[in-house]
Amino acid sequence: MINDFHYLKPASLKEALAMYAEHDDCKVICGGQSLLIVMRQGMVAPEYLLDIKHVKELSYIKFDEKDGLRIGATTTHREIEKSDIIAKKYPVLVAMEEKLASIQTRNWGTIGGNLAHADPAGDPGPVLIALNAEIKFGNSGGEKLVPLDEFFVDYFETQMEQGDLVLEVHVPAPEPKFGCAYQKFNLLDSDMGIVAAAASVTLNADGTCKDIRIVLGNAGPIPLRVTKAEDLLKGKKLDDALFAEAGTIASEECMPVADIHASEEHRRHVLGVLTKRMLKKAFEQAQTAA
Amino acid sequence: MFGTGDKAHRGWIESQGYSYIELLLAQTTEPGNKSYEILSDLIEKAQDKL
Amino acid sequence: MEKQVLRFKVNGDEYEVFIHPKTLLVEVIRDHLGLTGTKRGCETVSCGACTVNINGASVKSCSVLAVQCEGLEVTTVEGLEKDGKLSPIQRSFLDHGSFQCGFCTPGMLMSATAFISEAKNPTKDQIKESIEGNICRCTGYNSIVRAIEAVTAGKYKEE
Amino acid sequence: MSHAKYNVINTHVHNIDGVAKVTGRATYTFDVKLPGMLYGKILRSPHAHAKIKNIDTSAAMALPGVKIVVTGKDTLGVKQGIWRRYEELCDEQVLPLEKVRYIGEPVAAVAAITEEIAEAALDLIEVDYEVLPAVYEPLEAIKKEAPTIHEGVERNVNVTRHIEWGDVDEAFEEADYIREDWFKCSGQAHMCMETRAAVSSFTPDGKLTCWASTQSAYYTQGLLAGVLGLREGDVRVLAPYVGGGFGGKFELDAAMFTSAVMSMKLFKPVKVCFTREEDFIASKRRTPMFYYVRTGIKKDGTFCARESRMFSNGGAYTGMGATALYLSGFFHSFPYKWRGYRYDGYRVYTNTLPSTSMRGFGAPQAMFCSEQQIDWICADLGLDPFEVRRKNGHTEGYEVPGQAFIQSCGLEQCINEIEKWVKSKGKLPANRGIGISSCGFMSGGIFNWFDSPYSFSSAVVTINVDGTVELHVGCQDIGQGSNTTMAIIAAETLGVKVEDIRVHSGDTAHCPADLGAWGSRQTLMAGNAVKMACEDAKKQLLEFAYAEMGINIVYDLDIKDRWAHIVARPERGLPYVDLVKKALRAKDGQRIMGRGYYTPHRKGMISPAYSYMMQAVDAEIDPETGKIKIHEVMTAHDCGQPINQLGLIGQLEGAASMALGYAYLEDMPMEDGKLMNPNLVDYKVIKAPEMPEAGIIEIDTFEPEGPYGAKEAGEGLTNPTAAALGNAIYNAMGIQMKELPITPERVLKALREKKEQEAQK
Repeated sequence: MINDFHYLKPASLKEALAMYAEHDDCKVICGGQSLLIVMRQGMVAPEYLLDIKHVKELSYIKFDEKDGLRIGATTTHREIEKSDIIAKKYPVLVAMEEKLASIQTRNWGTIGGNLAHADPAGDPGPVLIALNAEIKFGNSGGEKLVPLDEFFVDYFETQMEQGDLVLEVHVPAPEPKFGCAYQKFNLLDSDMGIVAAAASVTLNADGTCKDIRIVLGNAGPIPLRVTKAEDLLKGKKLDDALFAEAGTIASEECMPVADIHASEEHRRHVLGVLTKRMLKKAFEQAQTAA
Repeated sequence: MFGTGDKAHRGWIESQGYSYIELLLAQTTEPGNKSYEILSDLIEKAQDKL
Repeated sequence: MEKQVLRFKVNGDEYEVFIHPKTLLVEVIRDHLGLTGTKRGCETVSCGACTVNINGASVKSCSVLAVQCEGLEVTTVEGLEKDGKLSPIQRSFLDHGSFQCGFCTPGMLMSATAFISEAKNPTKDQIKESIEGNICRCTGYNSIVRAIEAVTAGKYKEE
Repeated sequence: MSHAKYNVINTHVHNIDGVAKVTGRATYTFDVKLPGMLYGKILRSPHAHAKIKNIDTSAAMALPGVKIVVTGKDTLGVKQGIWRRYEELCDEQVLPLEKVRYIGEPVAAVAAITEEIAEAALDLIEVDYEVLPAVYEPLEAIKKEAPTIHEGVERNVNVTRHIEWGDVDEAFEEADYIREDWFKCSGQAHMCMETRAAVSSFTPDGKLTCWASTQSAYYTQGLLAGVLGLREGDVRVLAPYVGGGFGGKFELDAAMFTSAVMSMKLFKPVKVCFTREEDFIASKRRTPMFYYVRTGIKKDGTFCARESRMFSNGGAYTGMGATALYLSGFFHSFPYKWRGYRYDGYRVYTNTLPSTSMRGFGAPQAMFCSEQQIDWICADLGLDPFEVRRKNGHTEGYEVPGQAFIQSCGLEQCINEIEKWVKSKGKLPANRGIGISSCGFMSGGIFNWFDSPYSFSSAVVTINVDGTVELHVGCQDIGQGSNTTMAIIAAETLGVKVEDIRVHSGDTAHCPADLGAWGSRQTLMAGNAVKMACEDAKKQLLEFAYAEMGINIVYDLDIKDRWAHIVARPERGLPYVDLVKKALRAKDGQRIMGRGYYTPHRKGMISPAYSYMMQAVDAEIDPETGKIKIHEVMTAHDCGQPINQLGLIGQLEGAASMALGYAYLEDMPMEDGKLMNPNLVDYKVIKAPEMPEAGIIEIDTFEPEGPYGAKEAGEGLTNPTAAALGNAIYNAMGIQMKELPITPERVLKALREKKEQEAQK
């Protein structure tokens, strides 16, 4: 049973931030797809619940060739999945959303809520980090803009402090010769990943690796960048042998935890395989990209 | 047929100096059919007595 | 803690209920409005038996605070039929035997209804994904997929 | 063989409960709400094995809104079980007095004005436990030093089964090749969409009405009466619509018992519904089994002998597990002819949730072991798996020595059809394989351990003046569509249309007793009862028709499509409705009523009839991650004459999804007796994207014992799948999967071991 709470329903962002600043023992609900489960289990029992589901200012998808993509925090997963411009410019985001839980959850759940929840097994984190995204959050006092890979600090913990709301996700405009791929390993199509891997590759004109990002899902307390594996590939002419080697390094570098669904050993192994495969996929995209 | 339903049978086997449960477990843990051979011998002997 | 008034539409009718903010939408639908067609099958937003449509989009009503539906339009399985006429997907379910125990059926129908309303000649895989949030323990889903396929292929018209 | 052309049977008939189910009108026990109804919740044991020293309920009672708190002390303390014939197998007090034997076992129950208050009250009940050493695995529990779970039960051996025919040892002597394997089969949750639920209402006139989510209203009635000290007739059980059963809902459960006990003390209706978590940890499961299988075979592929030992993890209580123990051993011999066969099955008590029957009733485990080993033997000897199965398979007229007599058998055609299908697939890409498995299943059990004095099935049919028909049956529709099947049989027999028939079931006050929905019994047993009842009523009508039409008595009369006529001269007759009206007058206004029943006699030890099938599973393995993708399932199936077309397809596809889940997804891992995945996030049930196409090839046979030649369909189809998947993986990767479920991790482990072995060679 859910514990009692005071329900706060701000009409605007300004009011939301003000209300949040006023109340200490306060949690924010938007889609609530994750929050309500833990509240029902009694793991979270705030005195106040701040409902920003209907704060329209935070629900938008904007794209600009120079500035890139800006997604408001209360934008639903489904809106991202169905966005033509995102499908055109960042197909990996759509592919990721299509496999995120079920349609019902995507219809009500929001991107801001997902990131703020900071579940290391969440799908958007790794992909957005691979896309070099930044996240904007703030309180009545002001705003902060940080790279998404610095946003997550531990299991279900982010840089945000009491009073902070996620405001926006910013994804830079895709560079030329860029590719990005994501895949999760799970038993059921609609499950969170037992483990997951996202990789992005940017190539120089001469075909060497300009930039690379490898981000693993559910491989540690946060969406995990495996920099040793990245460093191996930077500046090199990429090939299958390198991808395999990077996979091996990633499987050593990651820090997954065993549970009933898979041992640590199996997780490491599969993370290596996924890393190799996603690198290859991203690389092939980059090669064919304009 | 062995079965916990068969109390009289069980008591009788014990009275013949065998452990019912040991016979049972021997039947599943050792290949072959020893327990049942022992049992059939017992029954034959008992019938001879009649 | 203090109760509050929730005004929203269910199956076209205006309702006003007085509830604790922690009340889930499924509880309002079943316990306050007595619309028991909508079922509950888990505590983890996994099974989809409680699926309803909010402004036409399928949502699991156990994952939504009722107060979040202020001013919105909710449709439940009871809202699919009009004046005794079954909706296309309901008729298709009958023809294809797309249910057995029937406990998941209301949720399935709501997911299917939302999907059909926006799907343009979908593939079989898209149809399967449209109900992946709904668990059915009886049918093995294929008969449900066939039923949705038939409707999206235009074999059933509104009566 | 082709038989009479039917008007209704095996035609496209809508499920007669369909409209209620697709419009949300169908009211399940879960939906029942009575005036003044209270809500009950159950306190469950956190310990796997502990003495209950004291329970203090005072604080809970003091909570405003709480109406009652009950513990074992407030009950008659009756030890109950569904094997009523055997006192020592009635070993379960639903609210135990002395000790708890598994985590999740009920220890107390609360009824309050709201569910929330009842739940809050649970936290206020103080139970003083003395924790006892516990044991969780059967092979541990039989050791001398293992703790005793039930007093007086040595080595925790609950039930044993010995099945034997032929001279097994001599038959092994004749074998050219003998293979031995050990297998481990996991448990599986029934996971009915409707969790266990009951609403009990006891009134001052001493009568109890109980709405229950049950597979057998009659069993529930009998068991409730027994534990409450009431006459069966004073207990009315209603099972309106039931949200699935699969073998888990015909024993007495805590929802039924606690709601009844509290209602009897309060004289108010009490509703108890399990949460999904409760349903997982405390509503029984498919029996986990360890199988040792030793098989002897000749070079030419002739089966000589099989000797099998099986230990099953019985959990804390007997329940239906004793039956699963026997059936597993029996179907482990299926569907083949063995010169010598020996099975020793041991059901061992452990401190885990009780195991019981589940769709397939012990056979899926038995087939997983048997059908895989047969393929491995074929590979060892270079034999053709289809040929070997054909050579040794059951045939019409075969007698399983001392056990069963096979009257109809389409096994050979099943094998031929699947062989064709598999060959048509041609060569498969790498890491992909097709595996086969054949099996058979029963059409209802003959055993009567419940000790019912009533016939196994019965039906009463009443014909109204307008020709509409009231059909009262005791068989229970839990979603499998038995109401529709019975309506079809009635319509066919009476010569009317399905829409003329109203089926009444799931109410012990109005429906004749019937053992209910388990062991695939209803189509054959209840079907025969319905056919007999309708023939009885029809005879009464036709008797009058003879007089009315004044025809030569050598003519046969019949009714088809609401037209009573001379069989030889169909145009000569009268409308069925007119016939009914006239017959009523002639009978001084007495309703026309027919009665029918079925009880098997001289049909062997197990069942009156057996279905046969062969299934092929087409699967692909990701050699790097071990992930399994099922491409297709194809089944050739002999269920005699199909009756309910839509229902049959639904049963086949449903069985495939449940059996595939058992094969590679569903598991009930425990740590110190605690279930690690008691929710639908961690317990993996197949969803739409994972479900492959599951085709069916109907093999046409006629079962003399069944109504219109029908026999089992639906339950048996869960038997072959796990083995077929195992064989598919063996054919694709050359690895032998001896443990269920077949997880990616186990696949990779087997692949590694294979590499190592090859490296050694």
